[in-house]
Amino acid sequence: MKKKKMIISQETMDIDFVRKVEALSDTSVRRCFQCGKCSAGCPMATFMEHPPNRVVRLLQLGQWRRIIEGRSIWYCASCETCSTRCPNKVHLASIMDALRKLSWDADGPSKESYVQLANKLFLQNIRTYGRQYEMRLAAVFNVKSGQFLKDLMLGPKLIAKGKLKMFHSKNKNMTEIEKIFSRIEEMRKKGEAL
Amino acid sequence: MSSDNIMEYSYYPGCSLHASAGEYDLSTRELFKILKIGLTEIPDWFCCGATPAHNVDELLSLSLCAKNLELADEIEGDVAVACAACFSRLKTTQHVLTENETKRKQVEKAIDAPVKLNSNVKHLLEILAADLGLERLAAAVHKPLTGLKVACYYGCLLTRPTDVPNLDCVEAPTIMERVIEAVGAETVPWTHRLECCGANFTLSRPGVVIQLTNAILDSAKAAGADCIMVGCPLCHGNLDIRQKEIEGVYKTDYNLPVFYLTQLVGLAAGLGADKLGLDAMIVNPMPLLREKNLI
Amino acid sequence: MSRIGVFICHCGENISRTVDVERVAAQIGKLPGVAFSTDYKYMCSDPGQNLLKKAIQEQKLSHVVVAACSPRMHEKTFRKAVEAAGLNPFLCEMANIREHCSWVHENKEEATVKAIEIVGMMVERVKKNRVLPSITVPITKRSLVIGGGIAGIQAALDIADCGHEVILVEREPSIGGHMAQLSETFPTLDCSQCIMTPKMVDVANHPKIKLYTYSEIELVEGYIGNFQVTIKKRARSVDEDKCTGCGVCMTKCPQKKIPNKFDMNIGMRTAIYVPFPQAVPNTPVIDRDNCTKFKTGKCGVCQKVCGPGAVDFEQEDQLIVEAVGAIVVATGFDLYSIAEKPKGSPIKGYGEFGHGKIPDVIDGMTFERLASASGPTGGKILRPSDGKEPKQIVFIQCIGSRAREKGISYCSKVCCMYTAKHTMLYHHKVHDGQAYVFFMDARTPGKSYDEFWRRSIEEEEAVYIRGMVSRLYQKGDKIVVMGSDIAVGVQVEIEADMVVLATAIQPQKGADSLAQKLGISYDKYHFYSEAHAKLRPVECATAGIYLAGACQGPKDIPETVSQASAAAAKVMTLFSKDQLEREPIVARVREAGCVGCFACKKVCAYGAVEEKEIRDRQGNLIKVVAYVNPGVCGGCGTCQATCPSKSVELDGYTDEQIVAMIEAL
Amino acid sequence: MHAEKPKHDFEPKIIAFVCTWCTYAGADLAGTSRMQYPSNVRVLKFPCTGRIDPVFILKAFQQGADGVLVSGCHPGDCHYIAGNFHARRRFAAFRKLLEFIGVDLNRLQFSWVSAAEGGKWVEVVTDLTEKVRAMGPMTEFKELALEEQWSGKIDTPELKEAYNQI
Repeated sequence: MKKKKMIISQETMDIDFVRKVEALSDTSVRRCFQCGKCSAGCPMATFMEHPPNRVVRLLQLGQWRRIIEGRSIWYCASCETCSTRCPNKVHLASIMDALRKLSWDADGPSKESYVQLANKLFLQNIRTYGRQYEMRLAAVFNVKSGQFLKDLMLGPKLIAKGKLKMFHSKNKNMTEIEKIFSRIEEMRKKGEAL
Repeated sequence: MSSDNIMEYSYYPGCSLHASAGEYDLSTRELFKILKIGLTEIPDWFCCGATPAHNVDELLSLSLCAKNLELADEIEGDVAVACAACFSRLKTTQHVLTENETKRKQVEKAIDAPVKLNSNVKHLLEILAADLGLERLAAAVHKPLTGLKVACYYGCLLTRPTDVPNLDCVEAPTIMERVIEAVGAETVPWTHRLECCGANFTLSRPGVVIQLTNAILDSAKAAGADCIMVGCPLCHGNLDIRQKEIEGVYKTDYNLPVFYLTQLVGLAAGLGADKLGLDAMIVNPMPLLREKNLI
Repeated sequence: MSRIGVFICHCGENISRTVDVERVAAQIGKLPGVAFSTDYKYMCSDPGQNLLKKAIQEQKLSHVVVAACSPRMHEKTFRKAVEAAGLNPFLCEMANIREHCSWVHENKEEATVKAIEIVGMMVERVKKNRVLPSITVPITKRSLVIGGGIAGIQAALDIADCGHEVILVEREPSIGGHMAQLSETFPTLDCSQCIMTPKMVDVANHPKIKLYTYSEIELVEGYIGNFQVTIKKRARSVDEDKCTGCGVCMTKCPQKKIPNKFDMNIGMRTAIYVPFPQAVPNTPVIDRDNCTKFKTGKCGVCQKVCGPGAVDFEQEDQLIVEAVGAIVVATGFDLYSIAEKPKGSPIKGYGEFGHGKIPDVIDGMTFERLASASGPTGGKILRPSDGKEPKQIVFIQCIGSRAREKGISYCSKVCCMYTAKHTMLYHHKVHDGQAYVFFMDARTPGKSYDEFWRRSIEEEEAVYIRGMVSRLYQKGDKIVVMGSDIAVGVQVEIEADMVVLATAIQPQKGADSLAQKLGISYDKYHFYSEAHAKLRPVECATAGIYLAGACQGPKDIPETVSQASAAAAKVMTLFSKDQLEREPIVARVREAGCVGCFACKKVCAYGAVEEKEIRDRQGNLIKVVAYVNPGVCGGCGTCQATCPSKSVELDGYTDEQIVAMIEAL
Repeated sequence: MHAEKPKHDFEPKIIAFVCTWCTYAGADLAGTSRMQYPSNVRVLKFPCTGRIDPVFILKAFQQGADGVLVSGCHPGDCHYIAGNFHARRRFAAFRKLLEFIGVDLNRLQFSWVSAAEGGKWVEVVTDLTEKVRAMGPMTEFKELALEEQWSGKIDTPELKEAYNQI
C-alpha cells in the first residue's frame, strides 16, 4: 500500500464515524495508548496491512477510509485475543465488527472479496433456511468465487463419512426468521438502529 | 425422556452438529443417556448467526440469539450447548443485552418480544465438570482411559473474552483437563491450547487456516500427545478434516486423532464405537485406541 | 613507656575456629610496650566491655587494641567503652582479624600467623596515637535562603516556624518565582495564584523572616555554622518604608509600553512597576533602563504624584552583611529558548523551528500567562500575532530536552504533565478548537499523574501523535507542522494556528557564578550537585549548604516543596545543638615548616585551607602559611600526601602512625 | 573449599593500602561472604587514597614487601569528592619514577574496588599474590634499607628524638 501523507485537521478527522464505531462496539477508541499488545497476540496480524493497533490508531485520528480500503478488518478471525488481553479494556474485536458493518454499509472499497462473499452467503442461508447447510454454502461459494475446484478432494470423503448432508429439511419457524430480518431492515430505514 | 434422569436440560445442538459434526451430536446424546442427564432439543431452533453474523451485523446476531433464548425459555432446565461458537454467541448476547439498554431495546423490537435472559447457558464441559461433578463422572467410568495422552484444545471461543462466557480462567483454563483426567486419561501441557485455528476462514481463505492449524498440531505433537480433544465442531473441522492436507503442505506426519470431548468421555463410560461415531473421524483413531487397549 | 592492653575476641567461634586466639594473646603479650594481653569470647558484649574497662583502670593502660571484627562494625562501641574508662577514645584501635582473617582463610596455622601480624601492626600504630580532643564549632542559628520561589518560600517558612531567623534573598522585585506565573497546576488544576499568594503573604508577615527582594548574593565567606554573607540590595528608587503600595505612580507613569518579563513579554508594564498585582512586597521598582527620568533627566511624574513621598531617584545599591549558620540554595530554573545561540555554545537552538522568529510559536510559560485569568489576555487563549483565537493548536514536547544534539540529554520531567494540562485548559476555553500533541514518550510517574494524562486524551479529546516534529514554517497565517505518526508509520501534516513548545528546564542563568561564591559543585548543565544522589539528596558536599527545588534538577511543585521541607529539616537538625561537634580526624598545619606554596589549598575539595599571615610582635608580615579550618575539613588527608614540605598532618592518620605499621611487618 | 592447599616454596608478602569507604568495606564484604583468598596480604586502612603518600610504597618495599596494592573508590565515587583523582594523578607520575629506578612495575598494582565488590577484592588480591610469587622475592630495597641502617647515620637516638620534637 502506498503511504499517503496524512493531512490532519478538524475537517479530515471524521470524528462522527468514530462515534458510530464507539456506539456499535460499546467501547472507547481514545482509551488505547498504543501499547501494541493486541498486535503482539493477534494470530492474523501477519496477514494484515494494518495490524490491530494501527487500526485503532487510525480510528483515533478519524482516518477510517485508510482502514476500510485495506483487507485488515476482513482478516480478523474474531478470536477475541485482543479484547481479552487489552490492558485498557478496549474491545477491539467489537471495534472490528463495527468497522466491518460500517464498511459494508458504505459499500466499502475493500479488495478482500472472498471473506465478504462467504459472510454474505452465510447470512443468506440463514435467511432462507434458518440454519446453516455447509454443503450448499461451500458449493455456492465455489461457484460465486469462481474457484470451482477448491477443496474438491475433501467433498467425497466428507460425504462418505456422512459429514455433508445432501438434503435438508426446512425449519418450521421460517416466517419468524424472515420477520427478524425485515424488522431490522425497517428499523435501519427509519434510522432507529445503526 | 426417562423419569429416572437426575438432571434435565434443553439442548441447542447448533447447525454443525446436524451436519459435519454428526458424531459430536451422536456421542453427546448417547453419553448423556447413560449419565442419566435428560436433553430436550429446542424445537425449531435457528442458526445463532455464528461469526459471520456478528462480523458484519451485530444487531442481527443478537436478535437471532435472543430468539433462540426465547425458544429455550419454554423448556425446563438450563440450556446445554455443544458447539463453542454457539455457546460464545449465546453468552455474548446475554452479556451485551444485560449491559447495554439501547441494544436491548433494538433487539426487542427486532424479535417483537421481550428479551429473556434468565436461562443459564452452559457448555457441555460445565455440565460434566460442575453440574454432574467430577466424582459422579468418575463413578460412571467403566473403562478408564489409562495411558492415553490427551492434548486439550480450547481454541478461542470457549473462554474468551474476559467476563463473558465465564467458563474458566481466560488465560489458563483447566476445565477440559479436569474432565478428561476424571475419566482416567493423562493430559499433556502444551503451548497452543488457546491459539486460534482460523475457523472463520475455512471457506474463504483456507491457506490461512492451514498455516494456523499447522502450528497447533505441531505444538500438540511436540508435547507428546497421542490425540487432541476439542469441544467445538469448527476447531474439529480444521484439526481433523484438514490434517492430511496440512501434512502434505508441510511435508510432515502428525497422525493425531481429534476427538470430541463426549467421544472420549463416552468411551470411558463404556460406549461402543458405533455409538461414538468414531467411523466419522477422518484421522482414523482405531490404531491408537487398539494400541492403548481401549477398544 | 606505653602500657598497651590487647584484647583478642573469639567472636563466639567466628574467630577462634580458625585463629588460635590464645596463642595470639600470648605472642602479642611479649611485644615491648604491651602490658596486658588477653582473649575473651565476646568482646562487644557487656561483660566483654566491662573486662576492657576494668583492665584499663586496674592495669593503668595507656593504649588499647581490640582485635575482633571490622572497625566499621564496632570501633565506635570500643572507643566509647575506652572513653567511659577515662581514656581518650582515639587511643583505642581495632585490629580486624575476622573479616580480613578468620573468615577468609581456612588453614589455622596461616590464619593465626596472619592474626598475630595484624594485631602486632596495630600495637605499633597505637603507640603513636595521640590524644585527640573533640572539635566543636559554634553555630549561628540564623539561615539564609537564596531564591524566593516556591522552594525558597517553603524552606523559609518551615525554618522560621521553628523559631529561627531566616534571611530570604530574591533577585526579582517580588517573591513568587515561576509558580506565581502559572495558571493552573497539575494534577488537580488548582489555580496557582490561589495556593501561592497566601504563602507569599505569610512570608511577608512572618516576624522571623527578613526579606530582601531585588537583591543578590555578592559574597559568601565562612563555613558551616559561621557564614558571613554579603547581599547586594539593588536600588529600588522607592523607599519601602514610606511606600503604601497605592499604585498611583504606576497609573501616572507615561512609559507604558515596556514588555513585562513576568508576562513572558506579551503584556506591557510601566517604567515604575510591580511585576504582577499580588506582588510581595507590594512596593514598585523603577526600571532605570527604561525610565525617562533616568534616561533624560526630564519627567519625575511618579515622584510628584506620590503622596507619602516614597519615590527616591537618589537611592543607591546597598551592601548588607548578614551572619548565618546555614544556607538553603533555591534558585530554581530557567526555560530553554529555541533562539539562535552564540557560536561554540554547547546548547543549540532550533533553526528548523524558525529560531523563535515565528510569532505564534510560543513556549509553555507563555501559554501559562495566556491561560491565566490574571494574565495579559485575561485568560483568553489568543495569538500573539493578531489576537485571534487559535482553533488548531499544536503542542510539541521535548524541545531541548532529550536532545543530545541540541546540548541537553536529560528529561525535563514536568513537560509531559504540563502539556497534558495545557490541552485541558485549551479545551475548556476554546470549545470548538482541537489540540494536537506531538510526543515521543509520555512520562507521568507520580500520584494521579498518568490518570491525568489519560484524561486529557479520553475526556478532553486531545489528539496525541507519537513522533517528533521535523520542521515548522509559516504559510500565510498558518504554521505548517511537519511530523509523523510512528504508530501508523506515515507522515503527518497539520496547519496550525498556534504552536506551543514544551521547552527544557535549565538552571537559572548565573547558577555557576553563585556556586563559585558558595563553594558548591555543579554538573555540566550547571545544576547543583547533591552530596549523594540517593542518601544525601538535599545536602551539598560543602557542609552547611542545602539544596531545594529545580536548581538541583528538574522538579515539579510537590517534589520541590518536599525537598524544600527536607532542606529545612536539615537546617533545623544543625540548629538543634549550640555547638557542632565533629570527629577530630582533621588536618593540622605545622606552621614552622609551611612554606606557603598552597599546594594543599589547590587539592582541598572542601575549601578548608585558608591563608594565614604570621607577623612578628611589631606587626611585620613574616610569612603567609596555610591554615586548615577544622570546621570545614573533610578529613581525607589529600593535603598531607600533597604537601612537599610535609608540614600538614591528618590527625589519626599521621605519617608516624602509618610508618610504624609498615615497620611492624 | 579447597581440598588441599598447594604448597609453595615462597610466600610473598603483600601490603595493601586501601581507603576505608570502598576497598576496606569491599574486603569486609569478602569476609562476610566467606570468600577465600591467600593469606599473604596485610591491609592498611586510610581515610582516602588521596592520603596515600608514595613514600609509604617505598617504605613498604624497604620493609620487605614483595608486592604492593593500592586500591580505592571507583573514579567519581570518592567519599571525599575527588581524593581518588588526586591519588590517580600522583601515582601515574610515581609509577614512571619507579620504572626509572628499575622496579618491576608488576609488583605494584592500582585498582578500584567498591564496597560492593567483595569478589573483585578476592580476585585482585589472589592475582597479585600469584603474580608476585612467580616473580620471586623483592630484594633490591631491602638491601638498601640494610645499608641505611648499617651506615647508622639516620637512625641515631639523638636524631630520632630531635625528629620527634619537631
